[in-house]
Amino acid sequence: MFKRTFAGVALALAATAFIPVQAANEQYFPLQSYRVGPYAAGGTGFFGGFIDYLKYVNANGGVNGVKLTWSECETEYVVEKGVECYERLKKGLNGAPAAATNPLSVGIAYATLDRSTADKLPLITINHGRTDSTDGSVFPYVFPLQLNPYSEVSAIVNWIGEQSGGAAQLKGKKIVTLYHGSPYGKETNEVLQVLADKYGFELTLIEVPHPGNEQQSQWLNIRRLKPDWVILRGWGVMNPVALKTAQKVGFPANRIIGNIWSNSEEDAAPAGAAAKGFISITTHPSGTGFPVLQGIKAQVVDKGEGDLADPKRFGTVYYNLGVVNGILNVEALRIAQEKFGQQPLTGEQVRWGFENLRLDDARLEALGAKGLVQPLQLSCADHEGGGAVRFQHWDGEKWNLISDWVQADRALLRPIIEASARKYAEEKGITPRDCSKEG
Amino acid sequence: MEFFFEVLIGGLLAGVMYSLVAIGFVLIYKASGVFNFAQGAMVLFAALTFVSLLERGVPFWAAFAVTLALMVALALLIERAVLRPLVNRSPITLFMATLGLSYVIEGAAQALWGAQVHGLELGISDEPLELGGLLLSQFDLFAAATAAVLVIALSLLFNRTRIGLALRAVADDPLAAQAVGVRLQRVWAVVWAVAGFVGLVAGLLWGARLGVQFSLSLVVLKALPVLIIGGFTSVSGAIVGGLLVGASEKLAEVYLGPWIGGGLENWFPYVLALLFLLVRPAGLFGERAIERV
Amino acid sequence: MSAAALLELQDISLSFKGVRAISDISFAVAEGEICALIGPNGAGKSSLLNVINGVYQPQQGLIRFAGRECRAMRPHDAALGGIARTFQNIALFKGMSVLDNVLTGRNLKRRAGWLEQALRLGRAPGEDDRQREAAEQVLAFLRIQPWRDAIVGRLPYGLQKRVELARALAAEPRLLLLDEPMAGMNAEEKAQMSRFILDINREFGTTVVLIEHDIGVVMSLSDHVVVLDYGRKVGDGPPDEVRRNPEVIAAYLGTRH
Amino acid sequence: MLYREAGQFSVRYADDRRFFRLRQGRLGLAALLTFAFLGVPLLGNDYWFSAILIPFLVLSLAGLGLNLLTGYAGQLSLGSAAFMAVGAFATYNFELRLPGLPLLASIVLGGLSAALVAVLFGLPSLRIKGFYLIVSTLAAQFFVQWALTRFGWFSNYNSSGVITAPPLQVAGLDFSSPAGRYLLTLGVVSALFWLGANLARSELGRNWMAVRDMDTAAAVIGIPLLKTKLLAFAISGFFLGVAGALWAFTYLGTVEPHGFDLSRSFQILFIIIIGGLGSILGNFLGAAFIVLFPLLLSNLATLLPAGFIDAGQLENLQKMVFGVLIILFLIKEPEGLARLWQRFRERARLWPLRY
Repeated sequence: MFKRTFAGVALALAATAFIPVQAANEQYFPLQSYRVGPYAAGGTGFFGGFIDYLKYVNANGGVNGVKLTWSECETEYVVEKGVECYERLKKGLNGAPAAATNPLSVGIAYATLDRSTADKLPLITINHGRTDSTDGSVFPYVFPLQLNPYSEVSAIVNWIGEQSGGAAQLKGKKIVTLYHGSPYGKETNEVLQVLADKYGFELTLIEVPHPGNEQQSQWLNIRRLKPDWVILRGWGVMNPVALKTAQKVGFPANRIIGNIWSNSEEDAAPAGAAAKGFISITTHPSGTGFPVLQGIKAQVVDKGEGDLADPKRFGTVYYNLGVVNGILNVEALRIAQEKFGQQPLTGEQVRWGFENLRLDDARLEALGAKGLVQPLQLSCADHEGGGAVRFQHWDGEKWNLISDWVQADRALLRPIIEASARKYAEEKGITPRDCSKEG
Repeated sequence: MEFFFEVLIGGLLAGVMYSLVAIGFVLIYKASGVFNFAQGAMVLFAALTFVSLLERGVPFWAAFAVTLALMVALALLIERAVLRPLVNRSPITLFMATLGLSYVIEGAAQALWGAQVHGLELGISDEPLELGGLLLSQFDLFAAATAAVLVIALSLLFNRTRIGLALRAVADDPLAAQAVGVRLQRVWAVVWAVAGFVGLVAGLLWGARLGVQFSLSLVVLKALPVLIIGGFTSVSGAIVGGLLVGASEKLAEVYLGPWIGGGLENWFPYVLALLFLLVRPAGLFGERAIERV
Repeated sequence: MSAAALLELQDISLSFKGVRAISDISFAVAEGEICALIGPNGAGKSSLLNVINGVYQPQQGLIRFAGRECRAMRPHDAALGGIARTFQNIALFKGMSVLDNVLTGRNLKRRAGWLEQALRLGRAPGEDDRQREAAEQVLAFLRIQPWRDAIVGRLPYGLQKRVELARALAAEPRLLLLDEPMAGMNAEEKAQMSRFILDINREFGTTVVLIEHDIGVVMSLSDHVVVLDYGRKVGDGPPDEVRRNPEVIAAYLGTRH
Repeated sequence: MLYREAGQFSVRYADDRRFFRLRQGRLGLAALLTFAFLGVPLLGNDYWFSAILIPFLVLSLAGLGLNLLTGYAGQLSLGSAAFMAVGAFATYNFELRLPGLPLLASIVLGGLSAALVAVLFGLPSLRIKGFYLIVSTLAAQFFVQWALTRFGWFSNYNSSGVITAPPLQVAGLDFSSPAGRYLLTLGVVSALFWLGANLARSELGRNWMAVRDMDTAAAVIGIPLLKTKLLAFAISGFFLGVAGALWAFTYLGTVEPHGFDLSRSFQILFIIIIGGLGSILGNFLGAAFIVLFPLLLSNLATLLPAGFIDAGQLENLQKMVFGVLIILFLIKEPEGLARLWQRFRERARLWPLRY
């Protein structure tokens, strides 16, 4: 019996290794999605929104007549599965070349970083990833679009300053950052310290061990410190538990600011009443009012072709992030087509599109995404492009926006990013591109 | 000093939550000598089923009853499909089998009910309670009371009923118990079912604390050191072990954390358990067997 | 006590959690003799063997083996000193072949280190051959070569007993402790096992201490009999003498005093 | 008739000690190695190297490491991933901080560091028996992961705690292409399997099994328990450490401490349960199974009409099937795939005649 199983495995693998090649007027998106495992809530929302947007573009004639195709490979948020998926899907599908990969996982992004560069296939890490990959001269194929982790905390500090009546008022304020005990959680500690030194606020860093389902001692500590604000840098189960424990020790939810991965319905709702008043940042507000979401609703979801298993999640934070991600990918494609012709493009050509991605208010208006996507301009040196967030607060049922776009202090962060990128280049023996010569 | 007591009390109450999971382990270990790693998966399964039923409009008590019935059915199935064929095998083999079992249950729970995160409200407010300047959590007090009721109910079950007598006989000497007419399979089934019930209670309380989701099955990792310290065979050991682990890990986090770095709660209980084992190799309440050759 | 004593026990007492298993037992075993420990169940015979090779540590008393004196043995020291044994309930390595079981018995005869062996360097290959040779001799001596490659756990009981003896013998012991080597055997098997024990004693000069219930076998096999009852020694001497000892008779017939 | 043994006699003890007593077996192994070293690099593609063959080899090695400890010496461990992590991070640091040190030397030193850590957490094994020991190995699992995340020094103060592969050069040759990484992995794994198989059949291997089967009896015949157990931990740790270094550098090219979490330890345990406890061959079979089975399932699903079964359910199904298989193997065939293979070979020996 087992012999037969192995024979079967070999056959099936052989079948995938030799896909018949036929030319088609299609552009392919390899999706390293995750719909099970501990982070499934994020995966199903994000990839649901992404796929629905691609369907929406197709329903409107594709990108200048080029149809979009995609196929999924389940990663379960596990690095080696992500790598396997990458290797399996990178060649394209039925002759349609791959445009870019969007793994939505720091671990997978790191593991496919070198491969992406070698294979000349853009790696999109929207709102996450290596901060120093913002420096496109060292990381030509990596794009931490919209918001890297440093910008994230800088924007939060700026907003706290605004709330206190100006940055000068930050002096002497007490801010606690409660972070997930993982590389992701620690990533911003250094920069927070830089900001604390600059603005003179008192910073306390408190770690919550993974997965974060027990935070009693951390919150008792916070209660004792009586901070003005708590920045919650959480992930998964840590977020609702943080809110519940805050309530338990009597710390007000409206003094807690969730970061970009603590900002979804799935983070707040399980905490029930304890979450009421919780504030978080977002680059992708929830809601169904944006014209582009109405379009998706009319042309995809209402036709029964929506990707979400649970239709109630339409317009939620993760779903909208998927839509935003779809918009950015497709726009990059469109811009690249202007240069390389209206046909399926190679990853290298798509990369040019990303590097020259520019979304101003007029374009966003035309896309029906004003307020959903921030104005953005990328370049060879700057692979992030935006660096702004909006603030929202949880009323117990849903998120409500409470601010317009708040900018990060990107000029302050840039030297730190460049230094880190330089160190990486040295370690790896990379000669950075000269961005002044890029067109 | 006030802060110290707050941390201590918070730790003790968190420890009660660990004990709740550990009790399920103890029951199964006593009856069938199995170290049931799948207990965490059972907690997840119970909570997920309950919450999903609730969300589909089933009333609270009906959902409770249906979930309980499902847990019992699951327990019977495990007894028949896993335990019986593995009878007389080494404890390590049994342990590995329950590892496999936890995969099956986790997979099944998610296949049935999906992977979303659910909120669970038991209707217990968790506004903090100030008592003599000390902060107390209503919810944790409620959990502690539940645990107390559970322990009393269990001890009544074991000491006052026929099945309890049979269980104690089996725990003492399975062969002798069989010889005097105790039906081993029936005892196992009952115990697994009771463990399923304990899992349900633990699942509800933990679910209300954390939200019902995948990582609920990770509570098993918190229960393990509790068991080691308390001994595998003693319900009161599980309680004491839980209190000890809860209190010490919180105190360590608060007072040791600043020195060697925070976030040590994951490994601290294990190191504590290890030290305990070096002093008392069979736990606080277990007895060391004399080796006969 | 004779000067030629290989093993000497002095006032040994052992208790488990306050329950006395052995009280104040002293006796000596001369080099080259076969000594039998007899007595009813629970008399402390196995415990005494366990004390001799260090599985149990007595609370009181002295053990003198091959001229060296100590309060308590440790299993490893006992093995180093040349004490080998078999167990009442066979304690073979059930997952291993007969040959491998016997080879484990020779682990103290090795000189090559583990790394040498793993890399097959230096002394290892030659030594492998010599150990194998020695093991083969033991297998031949006990006539179990045909089962050389069989997994021990799958062999019948009588053969397992013999393999266990082979493993003990492979260590080339000075003192061999046998805990009921003939338990559960039929008359024919018992006769064969007795033969082996006598041969071991004669050919290699190995001193033997054995526990046996079959009085007939004991009387014909042993040079020296020690009788235990309720953890005390009630008789000690040549078989004929012990047979006539009234206390021994009482112990065996059950008339208590 | 293929497997005819007639006329093949062992005339020296050394003949008997060979891995394969039969000429067919030896020829088969030689053919397999030739194919693996020469054939595969010519025939394979990136996908096969990067997604199948390299992880398969590395996991086989990790399986061997755990098998020596659990399958041979009988000490259950749930900390395999921690020892892999130590190997990976130590190798990285040796490479980083001792410039000019050859890559292979760094890997060996990384393995030795893992061995040291393994011994440390193996120390309680003398006093703690059976599955009480999992506490010690779990302590290792959680502590190592915490320490590697906690102290930036280990990852050279990378803000994300992620380490990336040094240049893969051995003796001046560059091994960074997929085929090169495969060959490098294959070379290291083959060498260590040779060593592991030798160990398992040496006196130390017998002592391990003796301790596993009956430690009192082992002590009585003079096997030093502490030394034997600690050597099992050390050698297992070494193998796992090297496997960790390969995992980080020839397979993924990068790794964070979280990549060596408890589920990785479970995965390695499953490899040896499915492959066969106490078997050398079983590590390959188990690793092959664990790498190929999920791929088979997901590939089969792509052949089905779209929407027939969604990826999520497939993953749940896979998880359940894994669990069921573990239980089935433990019930029906505790010696795993290796035993099934052995049966198959015994039948092949008689083929075409039944008796």
